Amino acid sequence: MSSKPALLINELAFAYPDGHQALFGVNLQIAAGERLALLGPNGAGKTTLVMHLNGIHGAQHGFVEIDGERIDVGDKVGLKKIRATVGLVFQDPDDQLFMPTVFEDVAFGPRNMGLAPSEVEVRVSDALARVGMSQFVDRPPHHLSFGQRRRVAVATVLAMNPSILVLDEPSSNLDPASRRELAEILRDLPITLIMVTHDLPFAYELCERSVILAEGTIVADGSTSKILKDEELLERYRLELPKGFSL
Amino acid sequence: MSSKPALLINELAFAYPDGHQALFGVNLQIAAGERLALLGPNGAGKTTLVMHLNGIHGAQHGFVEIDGERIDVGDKVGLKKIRATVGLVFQDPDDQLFMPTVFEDVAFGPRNMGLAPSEVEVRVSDALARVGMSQFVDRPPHHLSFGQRRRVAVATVLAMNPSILVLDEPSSNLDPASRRELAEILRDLPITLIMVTHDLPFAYELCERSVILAEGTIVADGSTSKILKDEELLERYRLELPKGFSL
Amino acid sequence: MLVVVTTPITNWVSYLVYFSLIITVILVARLPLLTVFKRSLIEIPFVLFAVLMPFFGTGESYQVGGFTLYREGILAGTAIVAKGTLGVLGAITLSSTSTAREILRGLERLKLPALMVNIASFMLRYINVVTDEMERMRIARASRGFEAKGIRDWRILASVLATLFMRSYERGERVHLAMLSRGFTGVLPRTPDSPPRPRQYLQVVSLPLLALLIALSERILR
Amino acid sequence: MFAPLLHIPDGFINVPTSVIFMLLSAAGIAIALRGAKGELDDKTAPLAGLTTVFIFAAQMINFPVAAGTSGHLLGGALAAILIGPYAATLSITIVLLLQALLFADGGLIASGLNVFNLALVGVWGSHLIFLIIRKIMPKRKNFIPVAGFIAALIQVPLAATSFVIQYAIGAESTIPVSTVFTAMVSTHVLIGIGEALVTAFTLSAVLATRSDLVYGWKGIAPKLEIKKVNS
Repeated sequence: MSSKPALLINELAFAYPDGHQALFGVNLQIAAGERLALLGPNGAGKTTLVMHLNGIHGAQHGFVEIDGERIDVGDKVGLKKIRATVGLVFQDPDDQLFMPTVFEDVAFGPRNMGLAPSEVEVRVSDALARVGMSQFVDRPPHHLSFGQRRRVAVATVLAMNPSILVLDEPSSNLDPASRRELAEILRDLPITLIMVTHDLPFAYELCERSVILAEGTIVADGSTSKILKDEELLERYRLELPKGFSL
Repeated sequence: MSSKPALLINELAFAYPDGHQALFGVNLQIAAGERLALLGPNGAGKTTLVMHLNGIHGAQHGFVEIDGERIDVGDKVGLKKIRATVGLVFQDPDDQLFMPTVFEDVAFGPRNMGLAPSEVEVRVSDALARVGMSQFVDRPPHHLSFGQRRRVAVATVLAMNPSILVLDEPSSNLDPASRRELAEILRDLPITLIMVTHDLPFAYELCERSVILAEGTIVADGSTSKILKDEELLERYRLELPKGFSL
Repeated sequence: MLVVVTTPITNWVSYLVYFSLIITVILVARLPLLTVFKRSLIEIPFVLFAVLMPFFGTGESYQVGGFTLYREGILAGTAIVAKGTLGVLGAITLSSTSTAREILRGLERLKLPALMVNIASFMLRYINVVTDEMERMRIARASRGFEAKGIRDWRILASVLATLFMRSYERGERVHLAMLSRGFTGVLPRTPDSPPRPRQYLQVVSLPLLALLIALSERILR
Repeated sequence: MFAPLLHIPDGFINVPTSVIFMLLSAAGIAIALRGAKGELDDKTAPLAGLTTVFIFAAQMINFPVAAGTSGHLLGGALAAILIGPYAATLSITIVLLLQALLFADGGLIASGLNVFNLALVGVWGSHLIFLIIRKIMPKRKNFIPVAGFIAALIQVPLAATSFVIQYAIGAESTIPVSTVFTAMVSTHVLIGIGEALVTAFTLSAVLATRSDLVYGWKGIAPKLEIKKVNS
């Protein structure tokens, strides 16, 4: 298991039922424990790619392998395992939090895995402790601040003990302190991390490696600092560092 | 008119019907043409304050004056004038774009002002030109990208020819290029600007002056660069510059 | 539509003509036939109902393979299927050739109360926003291993409904505030729109007129 | 689907009956329009618009029953308790009209029949039942889901009965009314149980986080205050 890449994407292509093609042959390989930033302009296919990582979309061409196992959306048992292995955190925490209390929301995934109630409780308290939200366990998610909801959303996924965590725009809408706190939480997770983001300084802070996805293919792959220093490359793909930011 | 401040807030306090008090005596004065950043942690009362600026909330204690005229939520005619003078851009463009096409949305405000159809058309095309969205005039808002919707939201307010523009988190969720384009649009507006934001680099780019609102009062007021350099002050109010950012 | 419904089923020639009329329109408008067919499946429950009808009735009857079929029932059942199908085809044609907005405009002209039209246009504006939210929530559930299998799962689906309601309601409140801050006083400004030209009127009334003509001629010829 | 026969297509019920019910529905809608305006003020259009989207979207969620079969919510009782009978009438009417116009689900001439059964009988039936239960039961928060359960339970067969009455008056059909009545009401009692469960679960989930949004609960709060004043 250790020699195989945590994630292997090979020649992945995908078109939506309306004919719009979003991915045109994506190749990507990530080792266990890596932290990768997936950069790219709006409409580049980032979300479509992410939906392939836990079998929400099935590969139409090429394949995706998690820990050496190919994702097959027809295989229900295998899919369940994949979804426990690859955790997805959505951009809008409100899409992810729908139960009446924080506890029930974090317990939702472990319960679906068929764990015993005592084990579920351990999972919930561990996950909430990791994101520093233990004291809110009985609150309705609806009443939390945006930054707190984002952290609970991360906990709902951590409670499933994934080995790969995929986050869509984790820093969006956070105030600066919440943003730093989230960065600290994510940095401390002993886990493979894939982060879709527009926030280049956030990517720089957390990920050693970055790739740029544009028009449905990977157009750059390398160390984050090297990519962010290549002004011409950034400009070509509508990426740019905020004014006053220096590496 | 020119000697009076464009906006004067005096001892403003406000509690919600459920008893939760959000503002505890806010004092603020802004000259015509100034660009001000309203900073502060989540839950500091920023949105509540903004809702007072065009009479959506009425002052329970203290008062708000626009161009020397006190806002009185009971006076329907005066209120109409205030709402034409103070334009509010909401954080989520979907809350603001509620009509079936971009044209009708931008025309909504001018039509409520009772302008003639020909004048409405001029206002719409001017406003859309200012935000660079003229070619999308007949599109339904939900077919636009997020950054484009944000710009149309700004246009819906500009079409009312406000003399004060208030923006709630204008840079949130924008990719870096859209963020810069919006900054350029806002910088070129010959208008008094108040911007509620967490994005300190964005505030630094656009506003010469900043105030910090915390726990319902203004706790700091000064030049943006001075405030952003005061690390102790920033830290006290959960504000901080992103890593790698230098003034 | 009214003409169709009032035509007695025994005037079967008229029905043939009606069907050819509506099919001509569908072909002229180049609607994808498969889609039209799929969408017509919506009337299946009523077709089942109609199929049962021949077994009931009084009066003239036939014996077919051990069943008693009544003439009256056969006629009524056929009528339901024929009229229902015409209705469904007509509505599909309308919705496929006109945008939702045009239909709303039409309703406005037909003097549907302004408030109803406004509510409906808000609905059309936000339907995508809310169904997108719903779809993302579905994916979020699936990502955490949830699959709705039976009644046990209803409580969870109901939580989703509750969240959807709260999000929609709160958005409604925010939209209202956004309207207020742009000078809304309780009356939505009307979109001035050009009155339809006589030619358009002619096109609009041609189909019902033709249908009426057929119905009348059948009656007169009898 | 829970209640396919409650979306009547054209041609099923004769024209005079359809027209009569169209007029009845129009009268009901007129009353609801006035009521909603008085209750919600200038918030009516956006709030009722968004709750209409909610009802429409809610009907798209499939509730699995057993192997392969599933149903969806009608929502009359839920809407009546969440947003009040006036706004609920408008929302459900618009959902029905747009379903008929955009998806050919339910006929146009028959729309009066459908609106009468679901938006008037369904919503106001639920509301009346809800009011009665509110009188009888202790005024605690958790009575709302119970009341919602009973209202939804009765609402569905009630709408079915209304359908049978229309059928009796003006169906161009030979199946005896009594047979239709038995079949409709018995199946819709079952459907009503499903509707009732979903309604109760949904109400309790909304009450847990935003009880202030529940119309049926808000209606009670001022009553309690008046009591305080009297004592």
